[in-house]
Amino acid sequence: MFWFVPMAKANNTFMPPAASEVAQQVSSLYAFMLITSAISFVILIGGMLYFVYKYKRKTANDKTPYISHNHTLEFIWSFIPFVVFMVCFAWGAYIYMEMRDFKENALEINVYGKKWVWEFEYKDGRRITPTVDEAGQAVPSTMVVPINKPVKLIMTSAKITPEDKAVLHSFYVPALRVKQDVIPGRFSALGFTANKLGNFQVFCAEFCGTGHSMMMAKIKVVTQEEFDKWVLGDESGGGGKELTLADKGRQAYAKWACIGCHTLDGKPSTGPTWKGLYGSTRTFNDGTTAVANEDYIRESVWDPNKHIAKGFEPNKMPAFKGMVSEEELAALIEFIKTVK
Amino acid sequence: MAHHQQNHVENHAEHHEIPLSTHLKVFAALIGFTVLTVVTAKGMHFGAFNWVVAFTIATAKAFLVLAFFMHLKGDQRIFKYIIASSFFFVFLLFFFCVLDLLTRIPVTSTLPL
Amino acid sequence: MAGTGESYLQGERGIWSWLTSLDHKRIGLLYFFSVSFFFLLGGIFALLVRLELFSSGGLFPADLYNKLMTYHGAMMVFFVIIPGIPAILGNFFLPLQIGAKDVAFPRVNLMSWYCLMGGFILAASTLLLGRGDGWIGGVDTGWTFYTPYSISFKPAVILMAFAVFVAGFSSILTGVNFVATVHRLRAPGMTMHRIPLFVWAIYSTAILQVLATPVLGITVLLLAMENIFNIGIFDPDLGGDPVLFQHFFWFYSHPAVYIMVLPAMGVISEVITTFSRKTIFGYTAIAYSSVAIAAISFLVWGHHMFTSGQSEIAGITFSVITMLVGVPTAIKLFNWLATLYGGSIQFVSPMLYTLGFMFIFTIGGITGIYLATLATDIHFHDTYFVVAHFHYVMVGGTLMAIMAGLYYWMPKMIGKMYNESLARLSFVFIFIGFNVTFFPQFILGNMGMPRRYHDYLPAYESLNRISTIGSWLIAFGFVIALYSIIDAVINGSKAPMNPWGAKTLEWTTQSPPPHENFEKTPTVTAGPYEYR
Amino acid sequence: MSTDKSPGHHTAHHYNSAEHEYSTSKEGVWLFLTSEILMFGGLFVGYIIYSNIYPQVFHEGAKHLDWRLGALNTIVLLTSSLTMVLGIYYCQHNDRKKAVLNLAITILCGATFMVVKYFEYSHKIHEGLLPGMWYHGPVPEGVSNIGLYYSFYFMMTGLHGIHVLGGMGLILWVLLRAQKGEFNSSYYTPVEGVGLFWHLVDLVWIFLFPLLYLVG
Ligand code: HEA
Ligand code: HEA
Ligand code: HEC
Ligand code: CUA
Ligand SMILES: [Cu+2]
Repeated sequence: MFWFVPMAKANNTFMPPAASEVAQQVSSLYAFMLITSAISFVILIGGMLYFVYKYKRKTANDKTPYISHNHTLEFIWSFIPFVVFMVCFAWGAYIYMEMRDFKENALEINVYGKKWVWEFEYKDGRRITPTVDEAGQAVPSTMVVPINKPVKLIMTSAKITPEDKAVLHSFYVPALRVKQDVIPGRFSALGFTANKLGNFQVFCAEFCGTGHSMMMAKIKVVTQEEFDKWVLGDESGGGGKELTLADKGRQAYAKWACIGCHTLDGKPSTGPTWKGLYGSTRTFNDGTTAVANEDYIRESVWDPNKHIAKGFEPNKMPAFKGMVSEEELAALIEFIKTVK
Repeated sequence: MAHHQQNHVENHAEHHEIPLSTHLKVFAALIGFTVLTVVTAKGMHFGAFNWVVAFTIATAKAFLVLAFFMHLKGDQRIFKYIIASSFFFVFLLFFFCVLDLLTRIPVTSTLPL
Repeated sequence: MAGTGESYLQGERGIWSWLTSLDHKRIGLLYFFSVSFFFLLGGIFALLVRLELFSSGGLFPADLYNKLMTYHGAMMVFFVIIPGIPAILGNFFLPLQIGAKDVAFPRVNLMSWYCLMGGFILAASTLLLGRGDGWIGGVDTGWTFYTPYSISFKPAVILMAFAVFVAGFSSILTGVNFVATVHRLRAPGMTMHRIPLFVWAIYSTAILQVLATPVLGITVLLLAMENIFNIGIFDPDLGGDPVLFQHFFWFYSHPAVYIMVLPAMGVISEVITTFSRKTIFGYTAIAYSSVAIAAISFLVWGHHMFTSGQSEIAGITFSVITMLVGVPTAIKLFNWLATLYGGSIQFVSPMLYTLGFMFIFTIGGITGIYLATLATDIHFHDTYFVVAHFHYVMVGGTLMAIMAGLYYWMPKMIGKMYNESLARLSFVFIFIGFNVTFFPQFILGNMGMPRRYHDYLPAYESLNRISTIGSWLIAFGFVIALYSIIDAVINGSKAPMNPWGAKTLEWTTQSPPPHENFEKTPTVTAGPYEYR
Repeated sequence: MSTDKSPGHHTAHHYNSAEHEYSTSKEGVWLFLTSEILMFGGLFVGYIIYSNIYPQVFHEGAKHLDWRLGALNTIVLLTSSLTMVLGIYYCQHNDRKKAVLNLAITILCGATFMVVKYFEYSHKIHEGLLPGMWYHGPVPEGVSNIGLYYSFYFMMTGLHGIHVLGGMGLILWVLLRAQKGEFNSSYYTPVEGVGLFWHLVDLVWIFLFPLLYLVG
């Protein structure tokens, strides 16, 4: 249960190991604040405990001294905290300016926050969405960046369909100690220079509804060589290879963010799981039932509010009419069939 | 009803009466200002100064209403402070919102979107 | 004039006489009952929130969790902790402490209680407004109602906005009433420099209530209109700026956190002098620091928005001003410490709660500084570190002070003494339970667990378990506290006029006080805490 | 002035004189007005900010307003303010008839104001000049969110209109009491308080008029 103790020791704080220079600075500032506040806490609360012990009431009518004020003391305990606070402010503002200082030569990556997935887009048009691996396990979007290279994320909140409402999200990487809200109708920026190899967790830190706590992604920091190889290679896009219909369906599953609401492993999320969906008998909120065949799935995608699966809410799933093409739909249906 | 002594420091408002004629004059001034603001806004063109002119006139009118119709003139000081604080805090809201909006650096993307 | 010797509890009887009473003491008790009820509800929501977080994976669907979390926050903030001290203890003791017979506008006072109840009824009815058939509805936006999430046509949000508007109106009316009372109704000789520090605190709070709450009013009104008519002021689809909503919201909601804590600090000042049997150290410093906190609190709201997309310059400005708020707060804490020095300290439960307040509030306040520092807040914002911070100041600070105040003044309010050992027991459970619940959340925040998550990575599980167990301890503590209050009402021994040997005016009248508060309006000749 | 002889009124028990009650009540009203100003203030701040972000929207939007009606309403409200003041004046001078007459004119002016507003509103609704998403009037070149102007227009005038209606109700209340002869030179606190509220409504309009109708 106390596995975090060694981790704290290794790092002095409980924060995840810093993966950038700036993150390290934040940790140092944090350590400084921990120490000063520990000292002031000990003075204040230690003093309190000591006085409470020392001046415990002894008789029913103890005499107490009449001390109404003391200007010197008053000055000391306003001035010293003031100075400490100003140091915290200045140091914090300094690091903050460094965080917000975007380098000219930065690698620019676009970030789209959608309900409830992250998508990344590189200069060469390579677009990264969450996917599913062969085992049917969801793989979150993974941003690949080279080590020691400044990166600038240009972020906005996007809609799934035109009728959908884009909401606030917040791109948060604990290991890099950076966070920035992603705002509809506007771009916001986030910069970092990772100096550690590895996979780092990305969270969504601004409340965005049902899937908020599932809205995760990864940042993968690799060496420059690996990065160059990755850029040339086809690991993510799968371009060129001839795809089966089900594979295309799997891509559409990620592309249209179905993945944000439908799992493949049997767990209900915002929407019902697709596991075993095809061919099963569906029950609706109004008590009627239907068999999930091709037509039913088409209707569910284009006009989801017609039948509301029992236990789920209407108006959550956007209507994909005019968005998901017939071919994609066929592929999706084929894919759903394979999810057993 | 017991009639005890309470502290009278702030409690003796002179029921300050403003004579009728003053009210009529103030009313005339207000109408005059209204005509003036219409004339300056519709008849003349100061460009960006339109704002300034209109607001100056409106503020002048507001002063008249506050001082005479609302009897602030000659009334207890505390009322003036109270009302002044309300304008001050509206200004604060305005100031810091504008501070943010004016100093935002727009983020532009060099990527194809 | 009411007969001498008859207390305000006697005389007219029956529910109706209470519901139409204009007596500030009865209205104070009305507030006590309703706020306790709201607190119980909010607490149950909290326990369910913690239950869900007991393990990774989860019990409730995400939507249900989001609603629980929202109702917990909204309930606690708008219906428990903002009316809390001013409306219960302030109502009861503000007039008594300045030697007045009532608040300035008794009718408005009663109306403000009805507004709060009206607000509550509206808030409760949001539960019925879902978006589907057969689904329990409700608001799931978090208590901050950030747009555009809150404006994607949600009928429940409309009602909730009106609920907050009406409850806010109650707060404004209370504020107006108290400012006028302090300005105008002080007994002869009760100069501003002789009013007890509790009155100073309530007075500063009342100013905040009058000046800040209306902006919340207009903000939630716009929010409701946004939902009904899509007016687009905060809707990016129609050219609005969602960040502006945050500015408007926090213009109120930051001062609101001082509406919550200033009265608590007032209670602490009273209790600490009484049980040290020593005059307060630095009366003027404490009094003026209340006013200073109230004034500065209007200039710092942007510290909730460091990552929101506001400009860097605005962020830095807000950060530096926020630091200034810490100074008057530090002044208060150190003055209390100095008051203890050389005192004759009695360990009864109000004092225990007060010492608990100092312990916990110091941690909460200091972590506030971490959040006010830009670089660290970028990491901590919207993580459990923030959750821990505000529970340390609100639960550990304000709620502790409410308990201290209730026990301190209970002999005066109901004329009965409570059972000391029960009260101490409640303190032990609440104090320990509190730290067990919320200290791990600081660590969770450090580790990066975002707030408002209904499910989390397995790495966060063990600390969350500790936290959930702690929440049961707090709940148990409050149950004991509730029991001890009921026990006092039923079995308590009769309280003397001044059981603690305190010096302020409320202790110079009988317990419980008569309708008119004092047989004869007192004349004041010295400061409030003359222990010579 | 501290005598307590007004026929219909007894100073409440917690005040020590009529004078005391009067000035305390007045302070209460002023404090309340402060909060009203902050509430409207929020809208004004929003208006100013957006009119600077989208100058065209506000320029084009204001074109559809008829400043003559606005000016008419300004004059109506100013007149009502004057009669309100006179109402108080005559209460102070124990002239019941004139006081009631002036209060009645004030209500009438308020009603006139609302009637004019009604015509303005119905005209706008007819033309499709509606807030935000509902706007379906003419869309000028290069302006995509002209509905924003009408959002502010309707919010501000709507909230103001509600205050006018509330003010009319309050004036009716003091009018009836004045009719019964409850007010005199030593007790007229409610008239004074309602008067302050009514002037605030006027004050808001003094700023709304140039903002909405003139500078655009
Ligand atoms: C009772 C309520 C209360 C109080 C009193 C405070 C007090 C303070 N708060 Fe807190 N705060 C909240 C309630 C409160 N807060 C709530 C509810 C939220 C979250 C809202 C939400 O998002 O849902 C919040 C969030 C919040 C944030 C935003 C975090 C984020 O979302 O990213 C910040 C940032 O600056 C902050 C700062 C402060 C500061 C600087 C103080 C200061 O006033 C504290 C001053 C006190 C001290 C500093 C301690 C005493 C001083 C000493 C002992 C001297 C020695 C100390 C040192 C040398 C360090 N608070
Ligand atoms: C006054 C404010 C207040 C109080 C008292 C509390 C009390 C508690 N809070 Fe709450 N909390 C908030 C204000 C408060 N909270 C706010 C504003 C949020 C943010 C919401 C948001 O994100 O939008 C929040 C969010 C919040 C979260 C984060 C949710 C999330 O981000 O996903 C958690 C999680 O642990 C939590 C837990 C608790 C617990 C365990 C208590 C416990 O201390 C509760 C214990 C109390 C009881 C169990 C009740 C027992 C009562 C009685 C028996 C009656 C007694 C009567 C008398 C004594 C008279 N709270
Ligand atoms: C924002 C969340 C969301 C997204 C994105 C989403 N769905 Fe759904 N989906 C739901 C919800 C909620 C339901 C259940 C309510 C209903 O039946 O309409 C649902 C139901 C369904 C059903 C019916 C399942 C059943 O059990 O009857 C199908 C099929 C479906 N979705 C397919 C898709 C496809 C294909 C996509 C992507 C192109 C998609 N969904 C994207 C939320 C979503
Ligand atoms: Cu996206 Cu939270
Ligand atoms: Cu704050």
